Amino acid sequence: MVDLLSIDTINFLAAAILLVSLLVMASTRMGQLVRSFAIQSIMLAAISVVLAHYTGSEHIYIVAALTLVVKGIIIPRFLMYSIDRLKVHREIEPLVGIPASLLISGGLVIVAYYVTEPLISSAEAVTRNCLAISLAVVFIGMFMMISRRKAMTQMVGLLMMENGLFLGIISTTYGMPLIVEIGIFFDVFMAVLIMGIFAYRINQTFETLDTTFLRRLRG
Amino acid sequence: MVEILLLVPLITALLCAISRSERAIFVFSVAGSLITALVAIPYCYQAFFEGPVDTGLWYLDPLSGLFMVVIVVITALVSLYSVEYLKHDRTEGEINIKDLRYYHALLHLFAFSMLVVVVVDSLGLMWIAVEGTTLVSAFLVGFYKKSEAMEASWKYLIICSVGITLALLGIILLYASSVDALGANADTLDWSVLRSVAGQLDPALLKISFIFILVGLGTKAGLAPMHTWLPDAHSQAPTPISALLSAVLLNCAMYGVLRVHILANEAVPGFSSSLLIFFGLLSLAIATAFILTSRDVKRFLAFSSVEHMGIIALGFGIGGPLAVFGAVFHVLAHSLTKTLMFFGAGNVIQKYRTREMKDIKGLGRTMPTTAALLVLGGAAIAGSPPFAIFIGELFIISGALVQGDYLVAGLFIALLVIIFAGMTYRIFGMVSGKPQEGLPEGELGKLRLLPMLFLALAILGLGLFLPEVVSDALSAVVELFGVSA
Amino acid sequence: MALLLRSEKHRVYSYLCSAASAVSAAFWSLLVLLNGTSTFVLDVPSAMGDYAIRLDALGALVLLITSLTFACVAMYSLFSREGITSRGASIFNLFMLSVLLAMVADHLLLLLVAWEATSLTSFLGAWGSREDQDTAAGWKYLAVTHFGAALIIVALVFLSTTSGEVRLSEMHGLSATLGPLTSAVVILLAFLGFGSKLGILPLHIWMPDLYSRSPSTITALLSTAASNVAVLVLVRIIFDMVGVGDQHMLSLLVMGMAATTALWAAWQALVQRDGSRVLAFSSMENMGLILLTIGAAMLFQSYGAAEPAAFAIMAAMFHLINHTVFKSLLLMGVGTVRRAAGEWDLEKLGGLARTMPGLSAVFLFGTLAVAALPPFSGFVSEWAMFKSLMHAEPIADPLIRIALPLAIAVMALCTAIAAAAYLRLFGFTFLGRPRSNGAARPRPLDRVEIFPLVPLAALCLLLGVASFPLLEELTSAVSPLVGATGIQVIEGYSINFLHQGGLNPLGLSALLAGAILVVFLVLRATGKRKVVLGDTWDCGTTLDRRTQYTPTGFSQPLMRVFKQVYRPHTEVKEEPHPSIYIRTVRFEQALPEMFTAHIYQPLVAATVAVAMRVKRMQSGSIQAYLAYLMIILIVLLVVLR
Amino acid sequence: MQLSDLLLNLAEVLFILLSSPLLAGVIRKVKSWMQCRQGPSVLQPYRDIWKLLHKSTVVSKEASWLFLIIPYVCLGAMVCLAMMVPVFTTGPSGGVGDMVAVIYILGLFRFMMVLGGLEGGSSFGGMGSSRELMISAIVEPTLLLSIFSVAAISGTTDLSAISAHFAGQGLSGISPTLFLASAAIFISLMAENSRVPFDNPATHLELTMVHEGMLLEYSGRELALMDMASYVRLTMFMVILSNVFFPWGIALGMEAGELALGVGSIALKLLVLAISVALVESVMAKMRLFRLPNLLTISFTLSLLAVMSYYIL
Repeated sequence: MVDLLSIDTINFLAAAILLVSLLVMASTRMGQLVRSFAIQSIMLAAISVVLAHYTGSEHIYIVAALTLVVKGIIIPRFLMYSIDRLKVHREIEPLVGIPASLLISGGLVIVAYYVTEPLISSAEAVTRNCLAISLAVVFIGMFMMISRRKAMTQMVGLLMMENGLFLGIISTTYGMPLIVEIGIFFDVFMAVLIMGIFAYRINQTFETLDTTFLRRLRG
Repeated sequence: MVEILLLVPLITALLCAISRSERAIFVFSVAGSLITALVAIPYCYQAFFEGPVDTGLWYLDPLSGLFMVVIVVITALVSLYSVEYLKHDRTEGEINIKDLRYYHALLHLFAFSMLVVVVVDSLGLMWIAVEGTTLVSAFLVGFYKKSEAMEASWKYLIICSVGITLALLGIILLYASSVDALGANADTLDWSVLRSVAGQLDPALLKISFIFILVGLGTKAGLAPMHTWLPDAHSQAPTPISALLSAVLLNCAMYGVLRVHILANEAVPGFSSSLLIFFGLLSLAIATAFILTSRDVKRFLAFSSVEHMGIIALGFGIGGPLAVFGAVFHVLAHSLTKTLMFFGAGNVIQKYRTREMKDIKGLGRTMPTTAALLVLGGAAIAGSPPFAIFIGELFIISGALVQGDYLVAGLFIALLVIIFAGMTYRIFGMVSGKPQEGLPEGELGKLRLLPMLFLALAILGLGLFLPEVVSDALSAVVELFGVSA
Repeated sequence: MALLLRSEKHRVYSYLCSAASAVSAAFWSLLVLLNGTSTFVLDVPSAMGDYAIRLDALGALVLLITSLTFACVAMYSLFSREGITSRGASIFNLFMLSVLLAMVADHLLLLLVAWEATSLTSFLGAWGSREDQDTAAGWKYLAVTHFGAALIIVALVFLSTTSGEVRLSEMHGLSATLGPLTSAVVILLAFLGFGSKLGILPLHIWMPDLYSRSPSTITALLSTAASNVAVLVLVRIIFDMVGVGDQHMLSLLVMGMAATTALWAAWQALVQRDGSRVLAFSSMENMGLILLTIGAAMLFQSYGAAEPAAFAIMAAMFHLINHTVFKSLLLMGVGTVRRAAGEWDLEKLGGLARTMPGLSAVFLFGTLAVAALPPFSGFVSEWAMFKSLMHAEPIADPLIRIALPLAIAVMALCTAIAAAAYLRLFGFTFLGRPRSNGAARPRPLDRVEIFPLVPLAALCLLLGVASFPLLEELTSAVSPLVGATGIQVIEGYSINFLHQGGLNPLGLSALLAGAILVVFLVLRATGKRKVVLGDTWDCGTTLDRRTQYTPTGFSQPLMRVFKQVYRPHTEVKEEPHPSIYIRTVRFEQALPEMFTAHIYQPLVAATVAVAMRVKRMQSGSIQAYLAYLMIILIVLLVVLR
Repeated sequence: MQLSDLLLNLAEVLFILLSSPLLAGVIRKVKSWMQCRQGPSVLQPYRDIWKLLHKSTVVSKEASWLFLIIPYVCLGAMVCLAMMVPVFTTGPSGGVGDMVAVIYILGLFRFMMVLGGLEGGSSFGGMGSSRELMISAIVEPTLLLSIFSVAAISGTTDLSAISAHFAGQGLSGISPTLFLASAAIFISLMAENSRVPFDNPATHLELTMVHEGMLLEYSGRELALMDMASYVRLTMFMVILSNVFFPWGIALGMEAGELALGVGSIALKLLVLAISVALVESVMAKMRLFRLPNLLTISFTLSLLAVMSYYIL
């Protein structure tokens, strides 16, 4: 029972996620960055709900709930808290100018589609462009970490890559075994916590979160 | 029953965390690692000789047996060595009792997470364990509160997390490629299941997933362009930890790559091998450049780990009974020799209080035993014959020659000779010459020489003789790669 | 089998046992000579099956002489307190163990391990117990020999994989299976690999430095035992394992390289200032000659003339054996001189014959042998090598007709120049007036120090005078290598091959001794005469330390004759002097190290430059590292889609 | 070796020993005639040696134990050389050594003489020795190469066999190789025995003397021995030159007639050679030391051409 409505909604939401990640690339303020990450996670939860309904496997509902709670609310809250605590300079000084990074993200999306093009012919309808979009979001997340100075933006970049990953998981495999899903959630959460601790320590020793100062170990 | 093996390090970690006195921490830590070793022996024996142990969650086959041996032996030696190493640091006043407790607990947690990587059947769980090792070891890298340590741990954390995320994407694609072969049921991520159905995996998806996994886990394994975190992490971490990192952690990441390489070799023969050869040679070339020009002794050893990981990847890439046997033997030989070298470097750094190789002179007079062991280790790590690494390299070269790809063999030998020259120059430069004035003679402690002596004898023994037990175990591993040993 | 005791503690005890083990090795080789090859398969499991050792007639002969030299060197280091530390003693034992193992190794892996172990232990021995401890000399040695070992590994692995054998003795005539091109490549690789230890031209840079700055016991063993192993295994590989087939061009290449090495070494030996550097170049020159003769044997074999090839190899091996004896004698002699006079520079020695007559006599024996003068062993083997080159008649090919005379010309030229170099070495160390306080009042040598050198000197003379049993054994050992059956080299008492003019060493030396005796007796009969001690004819000026010829001055005419070869940088500076009548002029002359300057230094500089450029990759910025990750990922994905 | 061969050999040796001073006297006589002066009598060398034998020897304090042994070894070597080389007959030369051995014995003689030069530590000796080595470094290869060419033609390097081979062929044996080889050997004869173009045997001026410089330290009996040895060397060179390149008239068998012919022919040839050497000496002036290598390289190339010509022609 190919439910056309759900496929369209999934595609729409996937496209929305891609749009948000491009929005993140364009954001110049730290708060704006975190908020758009939160929106992206919420959309991801929505997709998983629709997919659960479409495929009828219950445990995806749990996953969706987890995404909504952990990624949608707790992590952004934690990020905003640490931004305030560390009195991080709100302005994001990008290494690569905003217009240039947007162009490159566009290029990355094209590359993602080019790479997944042979797979799409064999995959099912639903997963057809979700896989490409997940790959694109992963690439953009990575590029985000490369092109921004602040340690915080690197954390957010990593989380965006995780979101892209989740989109991939849901679209191709309709949810991996539950233990694995929960394990991944737990790991992502731990990673964010530990990065927060390290960011705090770096801020203490270097008085700034600007990773371009971290250049003492050479050669 | 595999749980017991995993529980022991956890308990030791807990005990170390809560024990009050310094002595108690040391006793718990060393005892814990020895017990883990004892418990691991029957499992390894089972894994090597009585066929794979497959109990749903856990899966033990000769490959995991080999890596388990490496993990357990090296962890025991590292905990033994770090007793005196940290005692010296305490006397120097660099760390307090809390840090000591914290260090030993994390050490055993690190060992636990690596054991899980090797033991678990499902690739997803394996991924989680690898992520766990990164998180735990990030703290260990940032153990000293200096700014360089912070920088090194941050870089380590970020680059490895990115790498691992890509690896997860690879695993997902692998899972996707197995969907049409096994149908969309739940537990298709178990390696044993995938192994049985490897022939029908979707080749296009498999190729892309192998690329992601190789780049992702390759970052953790220190293969060439992704190795950038390795020298920083190894030079800033406490020396026993950098020994553990380069001798064991890199191998665990390589273990993951090899698991998928076995699958990919079935479905898309030749694709993964040529990739491994490419990365092997690339890491060898880049490591050569850095070995010739590095000044810090621990960065020098870190780059030699990149070089040896390249050799192992090259060995598995070339394939064929000889080369794979060489690569498997090289895993064992490299971890033993690299630990010996790091222990030696540890002694030297604590004595001379500097890591710059040009300031370390006259080691032969100030610390004769360490100098002798360092010379042995140096000759071994550079690949001169009476030691184990030479045997590994010899087998890989003969495997390459038998396969007929002379260009690879020629490049391999040329780079090896350059590295040999660079390494011996550095190491013998350190040992000879006159030491600076006012440096007290004599070793720092007797206990730390014990593990070094054991390692030196082990690599010399492995170099000259190969007892039946070891050769049967290794050929069992080689069979796994679908190659008649 | 030589049971080696690697004892750390008692230096005396360890040297005694090394001498004992050397003698036992000699007995074993005698045993083998009597009743054919003996093969043992040790049940020690190694990565490629069980290790095995095997000693055939040829190996036994070389082993016999090498172990005798080992015994003498061990006794020498015992008495002369050189290599005093117990560590030095244990390294000496290890070195002996690895050389003996390499010589008898029949298993591929055992040979490779023993071969590199020799270079490692000799490096440790040479570098470990030295005063100024500069690693450059030792390190160059290690790096070059390791490069050689890598070549050998490739060659041997090729052989073992094509023949499927791991035992060296089972591989015969593989050139058929390998095909002409690959067998030529294998032979060339083996030649260069072993050549790195023998000092073939491009790979010789380590030899002079190592010889000049390490204890004489280690250099004595290195130049004799290690070169024996190299030549022995090389001959086995070329003639027995691979077989020469019709590789004319390859043999000419081998001859060319050997000839240039010999000539270059002879020229360099003439101008060195340090005694052991002269001997280093002399080892190079002798090895060059040996390899030239082996190259000629390959040439004959490639034209199918088995008998001349067998005679040529026999001559080469005989010269190798003689070389072992006199080279170790000379090196130990130079070591004793350096220790007694405290000077290593020839310019500062001189006049030691009067203060150390015993040593100078023994050293004279060695010099006469190495300069190939009649009654001594060097002459007989050099004569044999000349004769082996003169057998060109059976081969009508014009290529040979030109190659052999050229080879003879080169050989003659470098023996003449080398004789001049050795004469300079002996003359300016022992004769004339002492040129420094150390040489004037050397530390008195007690009787026992020269004791180990005497048997070697006696052996030099014995091998020269009565070498028939050895030659017969050698011919019978060598001919199976080349497939020549029962060639007749010894007729009655004279070595007369294919009756093209023979030499009767026994007769010749008897004649020479008899003539000298007769002259002495006749003159004694013409009555007593007074011997007055005056001072050297000095036409008025009082002679002091500086008014006599110096070794550099001695080699000046020859240097001017061969100026293009040396290309000396001469610099004449005129220093300002207050009074206009006096002009002080400084003359400086430096001989450039041709090979290091033109080949090795640019090579090393280029590699370091490339390394520096690659080093910039580790720039420290985390963004750059992530960028590498992303680029490699995208490139792979796009390329391998 | 029957008794008769032994006796014949001894006769040859005695003949050489007696005739060599005579030859030196003849060369001096012819040179003085060329300079239209009367010159010392032909027997003067005999008288010098006899006088020196009875003089006392002065040995320098700085000379080592080797100093007194060297003269005996030198003359002994030359006597041994005399026994090895066929003089009258090609018969009993003893088969002890061939041409290569002969050259090496000459090498031994030169080696010892140079050592003698370095003995006293005087700069004249050192200068003489270093120059002697410069010359001999090129002469020895020339000798060996010419031997090789002759051996290639006659198939053996044994002296008596060579001369028997050429004697049997008579005039038909002349070939360009032989001519080139004999020219090369003649030049090396002049070089080795320090005749004029290379070195002036008459004077003691340090700039010119090579051979004399080495003998400077010797006196009395030792000097006599060394002089005798160099005379014998000169004669041996001439005997080798004549017996190898123009062996006609040498006795092949043992009959008295042939022997007499052999003795006559060798005496005649030695005389002719002595005169030619003297003529060359008086015609040419002594060359500057560092122009000698050019002349020596000419002789080296001559011998190389000799070898090549045998193979190419």
